[in-house]
Amino acid sequence: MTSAKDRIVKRAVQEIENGMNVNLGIGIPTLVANEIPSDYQVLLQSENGLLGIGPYPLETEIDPDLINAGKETVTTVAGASFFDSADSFAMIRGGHIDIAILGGMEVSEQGDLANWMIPGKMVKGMGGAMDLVQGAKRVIVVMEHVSKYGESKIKKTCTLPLTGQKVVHRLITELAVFDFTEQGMVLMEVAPHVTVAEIREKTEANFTLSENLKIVT
Amino acid sequence: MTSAKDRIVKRAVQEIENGMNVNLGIGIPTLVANEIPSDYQVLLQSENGLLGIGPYPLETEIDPDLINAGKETVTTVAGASFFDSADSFAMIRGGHIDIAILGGMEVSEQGDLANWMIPGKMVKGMGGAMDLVQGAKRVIVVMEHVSKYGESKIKKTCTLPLTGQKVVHRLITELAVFDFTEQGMVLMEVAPHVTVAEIREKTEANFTLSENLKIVT
Amino acid sequence: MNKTEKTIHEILKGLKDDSTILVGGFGLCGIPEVAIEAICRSGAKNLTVVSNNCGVDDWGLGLLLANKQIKKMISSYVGENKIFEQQLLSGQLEVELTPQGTLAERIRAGGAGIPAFYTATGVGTPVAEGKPVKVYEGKDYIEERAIVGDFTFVKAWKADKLGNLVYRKTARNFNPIMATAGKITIAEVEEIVEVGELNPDEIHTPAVFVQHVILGDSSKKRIEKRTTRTEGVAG
Amino acid sequence: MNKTEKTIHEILKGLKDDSTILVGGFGLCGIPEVAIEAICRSGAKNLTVVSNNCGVDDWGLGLLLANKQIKKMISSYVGENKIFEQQLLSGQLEVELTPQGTLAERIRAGGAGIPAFYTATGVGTPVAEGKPVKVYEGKDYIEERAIVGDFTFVKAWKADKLGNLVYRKTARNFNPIMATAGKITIAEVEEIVEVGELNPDEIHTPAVFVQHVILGDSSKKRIEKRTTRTEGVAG
Repeated sequence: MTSAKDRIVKRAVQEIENGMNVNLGIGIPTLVANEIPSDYQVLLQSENGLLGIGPYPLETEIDPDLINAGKETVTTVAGASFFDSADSFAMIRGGHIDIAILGGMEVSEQGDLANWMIPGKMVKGMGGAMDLVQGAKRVIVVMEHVSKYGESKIKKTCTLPLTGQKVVHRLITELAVFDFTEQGMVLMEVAPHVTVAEIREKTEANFTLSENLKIVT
Repeated sequence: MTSAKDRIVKRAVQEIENGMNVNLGIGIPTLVANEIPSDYQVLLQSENGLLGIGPYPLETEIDPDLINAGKETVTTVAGASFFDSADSFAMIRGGHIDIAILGGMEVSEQGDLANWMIPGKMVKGMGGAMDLVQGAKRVIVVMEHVSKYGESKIKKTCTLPLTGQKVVHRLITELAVFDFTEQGMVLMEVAPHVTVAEIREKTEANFTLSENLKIVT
Repeated sequence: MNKTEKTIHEILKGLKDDSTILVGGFGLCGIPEVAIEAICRSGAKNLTVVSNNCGVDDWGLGLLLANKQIKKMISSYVGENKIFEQQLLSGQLEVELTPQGTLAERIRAGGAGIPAFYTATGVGTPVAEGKPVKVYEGKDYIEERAIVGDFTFVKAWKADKLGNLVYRKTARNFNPIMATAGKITIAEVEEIVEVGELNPDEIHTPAVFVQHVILGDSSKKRIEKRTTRTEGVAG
Repeated sequence: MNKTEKTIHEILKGLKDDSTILVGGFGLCGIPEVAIEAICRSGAKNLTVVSNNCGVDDWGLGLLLANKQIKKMISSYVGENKIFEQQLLSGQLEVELTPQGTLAERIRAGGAGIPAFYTATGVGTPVAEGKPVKVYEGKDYIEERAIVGDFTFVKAWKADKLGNLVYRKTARNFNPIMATAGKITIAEVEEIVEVGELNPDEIHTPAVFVQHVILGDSSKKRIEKRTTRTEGVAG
């Protein structure tokens, strides 16, 4: 039995098509990079000014001048380019990134996303998340379906301060895949051996079933 | 006896100090470049994306990819850099050019400048002039004092559509040098053998005399 | 992901009448010559063309004018050619004159997802007519709007097959910002190299902005004003 | 015009209490280390510091925090260090959190003479509070204002003596835009070359933006998160 994280990552990578320019957030999204088919030519963007992130360096390749947005040492792939922070966010804000995959704390049935602050806790900042959710052509949120207290993280309305309003295109959890459409939130896929009833039970938000409801593969 | 143009150029070049970054407009201002003392390190900016214009090329040096804002073939000096048009005008608009020297059709006593269109005639466009007059730290206009019909080009109010409102810091003609201050237009220098009376006669605008009125050298 | 596979003619099948196109270059320097000739042959009509200038009578965008394909020009300086003047005076051609820096910034804004910005350029001039004015720290500024194009045609020096671009000298001009502001961007280049051959620190336009790369003919570059000095004269 | 003649200590005599300073870098990558240590020694107080992050406890801007020189931080992500949290909670330190792209664009606008611009980033979030909203083509945008600094401290790879700069890899980050937005810009570099040695097509920051160049010590560059793979593993 694979973990919830593994299942999310396995499903999320299917969003990425050959030739795409992709931004992966910190946490679960970063793990998606390892699962991209090796015959795909995908350029991974890093907000700090790199298009074409490569794998982590060998011990001998480490370069303090070459990090990703998570501040980890990385390498570059052939065809990579460097640019400054204004150009990096021109790329993001201007709609040139095909997909951004981000983690979430809460998603509402309107497609609102909250993933940057918890009132009462030290607020570390939103980094580039608010720019990414507004700018990327497609915003995919990946998160576990319920909190560690068993509460649904998919809400009628977010209780936490927002990162963006009506910005999520697709939500992937270990149990289900939802799309956010003009007609509201739609259940597109259910994980194997999971029932719609179970998903309804674990989801505070209202959703309808897609005409083409499928099993996650 | 030197021509009006020559006298204007000879006076205008005195505005340029060693180490300055300077933008010279088309026409009389371009001629100023040749008079900059050879021991000065001055970087000439060209709106199309060059800081560090050099002299015209030798026949063997001509490069179609290297022109100035007047579309003339040029060369570069050591320490020159190329950039795109947005960066070029970021440099101009952001106040990083020490002096812009431009030609004029009319200047008003408020320091308004008109130099881009004559109603009824084909309008070719303002190019970068409107950006330069707003952005350069210091805007110097060089022009002949009166039109070919003997009319003063220094007006109470410009009759031609403006390039910029209250943008001129200094006006240099073959007869005089004026500054535009909080207290209005002030005559700073008069050309040798020219009287203040003659200048008053040829100047529609009102002006006062500087406490330090000098002879142009 | 080889962006060099389509010919300009195949690409231009997507160019419809009434499109807005952005065309790089300053005067005749750094213009996508091969692409412009192909647009001529494509016959697309009623184009709105955003370009700093409009070529000369028999070269550059002047070819599209002569072919009556342009409905409107958005430029900072035009009229280096007679056909332009004739079409303008006869009402066949519309022109929106924009200060050069404002034009550059509007295009950059279009590519950067900035719908509007404020600038002092043009305050108190005919350029300000009809535009919102706002005061910041006691000074007037006018609001200017972003420009985006259906197609962008740029000229670069080198490209790799992924679409990373490097420009040469002042042929850079409007090209990099226009590359960011087209829904489809076509780069015409003098040399195509393998992926990995360009130094990532020296790439001016990252591949993400470029959809197609075509090879141009570098021999034609025309010079508008050939100015020279003679040996021994420095100025 | 040799911009390498003053020491950082001579330059910092001009840095007054209550100044706003811009400091380049992302995390600990591409930060002006020598300049930061010199600001520490200068003792300038009540500084407003604009920087994407605020260093760690014993390095980078964390040194200024520990020395209680910072009144306010304008950043997109902070709190990688304990001192920051303590000072914030005790009310000694103020923080203005700004989305990273908005921060970058505000700095670029400051350098480019654009007083304000509109962006969708932050609409409907706490970031939008108190900011003017405007609708363009049916979508809401908020107005964001430019940032300029009294002093800017950037880190580049190479400079020539005139102040032209070249950056290396992701150490570029906020440095080029900050260089344009300081009244006085100091570039700390790893190597100083003669004027003419840098290729004009490859210069990232033209000399006009830089007032002083100082030589740094490239041996200290600290790594925040050392992540590696083992031989033979690609991902």
